[in-house]
Amino acid sequence: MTGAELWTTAAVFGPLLAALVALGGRPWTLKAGLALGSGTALAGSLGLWVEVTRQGPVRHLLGGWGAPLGIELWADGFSVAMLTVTAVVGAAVSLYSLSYFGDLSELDAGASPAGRAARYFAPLWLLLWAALNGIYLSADLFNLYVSLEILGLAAAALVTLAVTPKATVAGMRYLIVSLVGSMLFLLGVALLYTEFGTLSLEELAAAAPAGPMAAASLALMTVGMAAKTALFPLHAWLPPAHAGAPAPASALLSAVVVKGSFFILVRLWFAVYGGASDGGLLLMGGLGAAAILWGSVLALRQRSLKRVIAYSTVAQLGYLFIMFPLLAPEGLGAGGASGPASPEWSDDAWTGGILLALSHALAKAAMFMAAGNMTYAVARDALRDISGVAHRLPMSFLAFGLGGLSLAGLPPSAGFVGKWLLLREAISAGGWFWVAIITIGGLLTIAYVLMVLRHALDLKASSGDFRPVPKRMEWAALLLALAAATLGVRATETFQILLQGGVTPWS
Amino acid sequence: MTEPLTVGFVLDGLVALLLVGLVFRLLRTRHLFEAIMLYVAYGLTLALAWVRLGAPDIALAEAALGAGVTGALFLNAWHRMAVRAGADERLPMESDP
Amino acid sequence: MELTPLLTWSALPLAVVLSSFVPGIAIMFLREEQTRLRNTLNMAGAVAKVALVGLMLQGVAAGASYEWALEVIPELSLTLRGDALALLFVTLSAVLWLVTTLYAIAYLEESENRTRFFAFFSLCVTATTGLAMAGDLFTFVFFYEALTWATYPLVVHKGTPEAIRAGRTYLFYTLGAGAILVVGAVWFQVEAGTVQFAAGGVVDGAAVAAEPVTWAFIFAFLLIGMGVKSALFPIHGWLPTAMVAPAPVSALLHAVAVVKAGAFGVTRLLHSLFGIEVAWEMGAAMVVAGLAAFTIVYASIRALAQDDLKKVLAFSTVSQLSYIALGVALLDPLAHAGGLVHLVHQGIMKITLFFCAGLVAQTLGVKKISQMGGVARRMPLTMAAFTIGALGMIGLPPVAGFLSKWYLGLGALGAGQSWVIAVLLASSLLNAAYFLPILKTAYFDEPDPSWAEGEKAPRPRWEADWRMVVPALTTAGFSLAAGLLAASSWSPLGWALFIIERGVL
Amino acid sequence: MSGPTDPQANNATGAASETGTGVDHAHVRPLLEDDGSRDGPAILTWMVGLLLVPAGVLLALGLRGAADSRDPRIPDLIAEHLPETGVSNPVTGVLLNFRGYDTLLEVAVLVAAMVAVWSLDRGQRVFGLPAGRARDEPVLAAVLRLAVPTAFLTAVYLTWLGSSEPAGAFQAGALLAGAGVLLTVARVMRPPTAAALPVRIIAAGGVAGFVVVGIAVLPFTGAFLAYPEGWAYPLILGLEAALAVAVAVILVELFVDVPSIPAPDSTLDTVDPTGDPLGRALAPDATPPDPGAP
Amino acid sequence: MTPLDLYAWAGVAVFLLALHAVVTRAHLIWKVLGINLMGTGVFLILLAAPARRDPLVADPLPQGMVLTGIVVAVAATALALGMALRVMSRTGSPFLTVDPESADPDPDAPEPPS
Repeated sequence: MTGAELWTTAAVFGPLLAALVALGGRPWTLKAGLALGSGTALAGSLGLWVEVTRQGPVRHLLGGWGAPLGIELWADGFSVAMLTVTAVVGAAVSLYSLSYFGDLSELDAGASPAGRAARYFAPLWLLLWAALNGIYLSADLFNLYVSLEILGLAAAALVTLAVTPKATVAGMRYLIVSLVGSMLFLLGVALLYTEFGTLSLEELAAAAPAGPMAAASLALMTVGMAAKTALFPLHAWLPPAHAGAPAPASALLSAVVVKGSFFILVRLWFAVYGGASDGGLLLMGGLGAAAILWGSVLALRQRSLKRVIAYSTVAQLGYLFIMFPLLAPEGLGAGGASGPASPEWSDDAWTGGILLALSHALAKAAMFMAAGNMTYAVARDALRDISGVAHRLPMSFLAFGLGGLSLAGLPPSAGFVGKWLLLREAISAGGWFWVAIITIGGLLTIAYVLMVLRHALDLKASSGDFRPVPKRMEWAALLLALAAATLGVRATETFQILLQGGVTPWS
Repeated sequence: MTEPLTVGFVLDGLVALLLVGLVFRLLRTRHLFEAIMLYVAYGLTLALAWVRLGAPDIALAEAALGAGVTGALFLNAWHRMAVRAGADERLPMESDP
Repeated sequence: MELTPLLTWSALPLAVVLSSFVPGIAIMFLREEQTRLRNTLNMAGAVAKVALVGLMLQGVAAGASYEWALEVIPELSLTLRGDALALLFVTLSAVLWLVTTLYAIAYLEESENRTRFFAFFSLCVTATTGLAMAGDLFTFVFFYEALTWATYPLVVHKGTPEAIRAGRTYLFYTLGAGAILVVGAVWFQVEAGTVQFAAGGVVDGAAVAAEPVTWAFIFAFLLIGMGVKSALFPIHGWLPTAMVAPAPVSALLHAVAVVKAGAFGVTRLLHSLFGIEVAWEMGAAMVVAGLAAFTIVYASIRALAQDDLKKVLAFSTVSQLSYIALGVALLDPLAHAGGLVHLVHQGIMKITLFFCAGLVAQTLGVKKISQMGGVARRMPLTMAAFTIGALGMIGLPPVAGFLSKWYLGLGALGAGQSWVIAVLLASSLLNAAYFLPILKTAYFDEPDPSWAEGEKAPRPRWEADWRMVVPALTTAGFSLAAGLLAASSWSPLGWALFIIERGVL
Repeated sequence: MSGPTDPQANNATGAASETGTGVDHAHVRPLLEDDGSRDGPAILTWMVGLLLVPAGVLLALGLRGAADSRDPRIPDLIAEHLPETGVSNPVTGVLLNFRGYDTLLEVAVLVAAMVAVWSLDRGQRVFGLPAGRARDEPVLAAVLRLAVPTAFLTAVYLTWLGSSEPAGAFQAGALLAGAGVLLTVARVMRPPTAAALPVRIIAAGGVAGFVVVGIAVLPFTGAFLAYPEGWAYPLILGLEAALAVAVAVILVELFVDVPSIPAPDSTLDTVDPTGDPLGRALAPDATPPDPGAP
Repeated sequence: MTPLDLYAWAGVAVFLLALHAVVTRAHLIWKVLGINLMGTGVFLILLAAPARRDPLVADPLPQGMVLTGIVVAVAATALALGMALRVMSRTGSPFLTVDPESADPDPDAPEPPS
């Protein structure tokens, strides 16, 4: 039994067992569950980080069966990076949630919504965590579908933990979009199985799918995953859901949950379909650019703190899709989907794009927790009501600012390094449209981050009473923001591990 | 290559048509109860289709879970809504303990 | 002069940067009322920085070299190199940070949010020292952009709507140009293959000749990025509006740290990236020289029309900064020496003027020149320092300003650009035109009623808080010393000539 | 518990607040019927329709093309490796041996749905017919005596049969659930609510069993859920039994804990929409800061 | 034209009808019904389309997938119904009332002081 089997088992089944422990209903079971889940996820991802750095991508044949029959867990650079950032953000938010839901000792058996939220946040989140880790490691199409279902159900339930009618409607809309997305994905899986007779991503990559059926399947799966990732035209559900949910849930939804379906999209488009088609890549990039502009403009118009950050998620996700056209700068002609040798993928675009995904996860979680602290303190969500909070919550204010820097791509932050890499690829490929979009996006991000900071800095302290915010909640937000900053100062290890297996691990 | 017009082929044709017809009717109705009943009927027809496609396990599961449990879930929800709408006091589920 | 370096620890530059970063972060976690701890932390950091810089000065003079690098991603790393050119700017920042901290502690005695103020104040100095010692364009841009956002809380410190508006204009200019700078820097790395700074430039003339348009664009992007902070026309607008910030901010940041970062950037652009010969062949250096000359004259004219004292000083800064740009853009080593030394001279003279402006505003509430009648009688020491600074600005001999203009003139003749002499003379006259009336009203006019009535209280021994008057007098002293002792090799001029002779530029 | 009359007379449905005497179906329409008035413009419906029809035709033709030459290799592979799985029913072989991980995640989906439904509303203490009527319903009593025992018996048989004939844990679980709901509605069995610990243990038992077995075999066979030689059949049977019971309990839970309208804690409807997501008051006696925090 | 094609086409028809209903019908319960029907449509395609033709050979892998799919569909339907009832209890109507993509800002947030 090599290390790979052990660490992949820990990463996926650790949080799953922890979720069952957290169902115990006693305060200590919640703490034990979250601790067990965070511990196993961190151990699994760091163990895999060492394995993959040492010997490249590793696999774990579940049930001992080979590819067509059994399911394979596959860990390469991209999956390990996502696992690790999910573990770091997950551990911090779990710590945050223990204080956010108040004193767990008087769990009133779920009578009041606050009691139910305190009781059921941990099991739902741990199930979600297991599903996410499952998605990052799975190399089997149908297995991805089942993990996506767990993701969809648990995430929608996290939104409806909130009591306001707006959050309930947002949760319902999120569940419907999520289920429709999964169904479209499943139809795509059915078409691929009909055409190629296998569910294993590796075998599909070897078969280099290219026919009309393969294209239809990719289109279906892309629409399904784009709905779950809230890519531009299908983003309407995200802002009310992420803004309405309780703070720890919003942090998780925006930082890590939307990354799960993004991961699947990248795997399908590049690892399995070898880039699919130039037109397709341009379309995805174009939608990404539209998402940046639309999301930022709407973020500037919002008057409630968490809706600004939610629209910021819509915008920042756009950046991740700008990576698509930049990955094959000279187009796929050079031995693209048809040719056996995959085209020369640009390392800059790959590492830059994924680094932006990692930095967005860290920074967005920090910003939502910081915003959660401010709304927790004054129990009001409107920008006007959080004026003067900065003086009483300096650490949350600092966490929000640092997170904003990372989103805007200002040093010191991982966002800055990611943007530098993306710009370097765009300029060397002569993609001046992308250069303009990346730059304008950064400036718009600074605009709405400053809008919030100015309200928080506003000197007239709000008159309403002020609920003291537990120090642990402020530390959780600040630590993640500092992680985003330090990743901007030292990203060599991340850069190198992302090249293990790279864009097309199975070609 | 056209199949000879065997009985099996006609049966499959009818089942397929019935499936699509039920769905079309179900999604067009005004009354929720009618839709749920059509859904149960659809579930059972689908079980028949699975048998025709050589999947007995799925037929049993579809009948038990698809038509049975899911249909019952919808009826349960319908009842909650009926109680809410004050329409059906014959079966007030939550009477006093 | 046989000197053995006292300390050859290669990570000394990192220590210099951390000496203001660590107190900055520590202060951020202090509560508002822990004043004494905050002040001691601040002063300790300032003294430590000056000491470390002194050690490095001695080391570099004796031939040692200091370089520290942290790899961020495979071929991009944060490199801090303590060469002679970097030290010129680092010494200036370190010494003036120490002086300004003392001044700021007194100036902000009763205002709130001082924890946030001093934390971001230290972070700004960290960013300045970082970009001064940057060994490559990536590190330079890294600290340059960090300086932008670190300065914002200081500009909006007062929180008044006017301050917030000034902050917005400041960010609009600096962040907009910053984004262009990043694009330019990445483009430079793509075209030139490296971002390292090297004496004499890394770009070879043939490549530039091959694709003149691309390189022209790259130079333009980088110039816009550097130019915004060195207040070149037309992107100088933010500096006068940023005067709404408290006096210590105007003094250190808008006389030394932020604006010099821009001027230093232009120097790096012309000498360490393109190399002055290649820049001159491209005609880019000529553009910079022309732009600088125009800014010198234009800003001086605008200064004439100002009544607010700090606005006058702001426009004077805009014009003085362009002396540096003009100096380094010409093709003659003496002009380079003149430009570089003016970087120090302008710093010490302008900070004196801002100190005095702050003193006058704080003690007598006088902000306008029209109200400055007879101030010298009430505050002789402050006005004495102000006079030294003003004379230096005009370029009269005993004060340091004269030397920079002298060398600029020599350089211009050497480079065959005689029109520069006319610009120097014109600007000197204009400087005189807006500084002398201030001195006249201060010394010879009757005490202006606006501040005179309030003068019942007995005058304190040091005419105002000593912790503010002493810094003003020290920097005035520096200005005089830099002028009188210019011959010694330890003077700013000596060090500038040492840089030229050592070929570090 | 409030009877059919609901305390909120003024909500959007305008439900008549008088008791259910002369029931006219006017106010029933909004919930139980949908005349399509809220469905958005007809033009939009037609456009979506026009968009989907050609897609359907293309998809159908695509599926039809190359249909004759389709020769999936999976059935032969499964037939070849079936003896090693310890079961003779290929579907059970796929579900519990070849792709055991999928079935594990599938039960995890059920657990997730159960927990999610618990989090929606306060557990119902009362479910089923009014006490009086349950006892004197002759037909119900007869059905119970006939249906429930046979259901249990068939369920056990189906679980046992699953390894060789087309049957299995999920079908058995559904049957058990049906019997469970019948008993609860007839007030023979108290509704298993979220609070009860045995409910949680059995419900979580399915997933826990899978994970424990999977990890237990890891050191021996070097892979998660790879049954060692000879152990396949007993382990699969054990897992199937645990699955059947777990699925049954979860399905009954999903029935009983469906939120009722209006929600018992409906007073919170008047919660300030821009306030605390969990409706917690800001009052000074608000939850004291976490004792653990410094 | 074998029976398999019939069922495959029936699957496609059911899937698209259901998708159309989910998108256009406003009533929540119809949307949940639609999602369920979309699932069964895909299962029909999954079992009919890839099957080997001449000797009709039952392929156990899709059957395993469909069984898992049915159980997952039950779970998803139960939660969707629960949430729909929660929406009805919170907003009193079986429709998703609050307009999500209101270009204008959050309707509930109070007006800023001009």
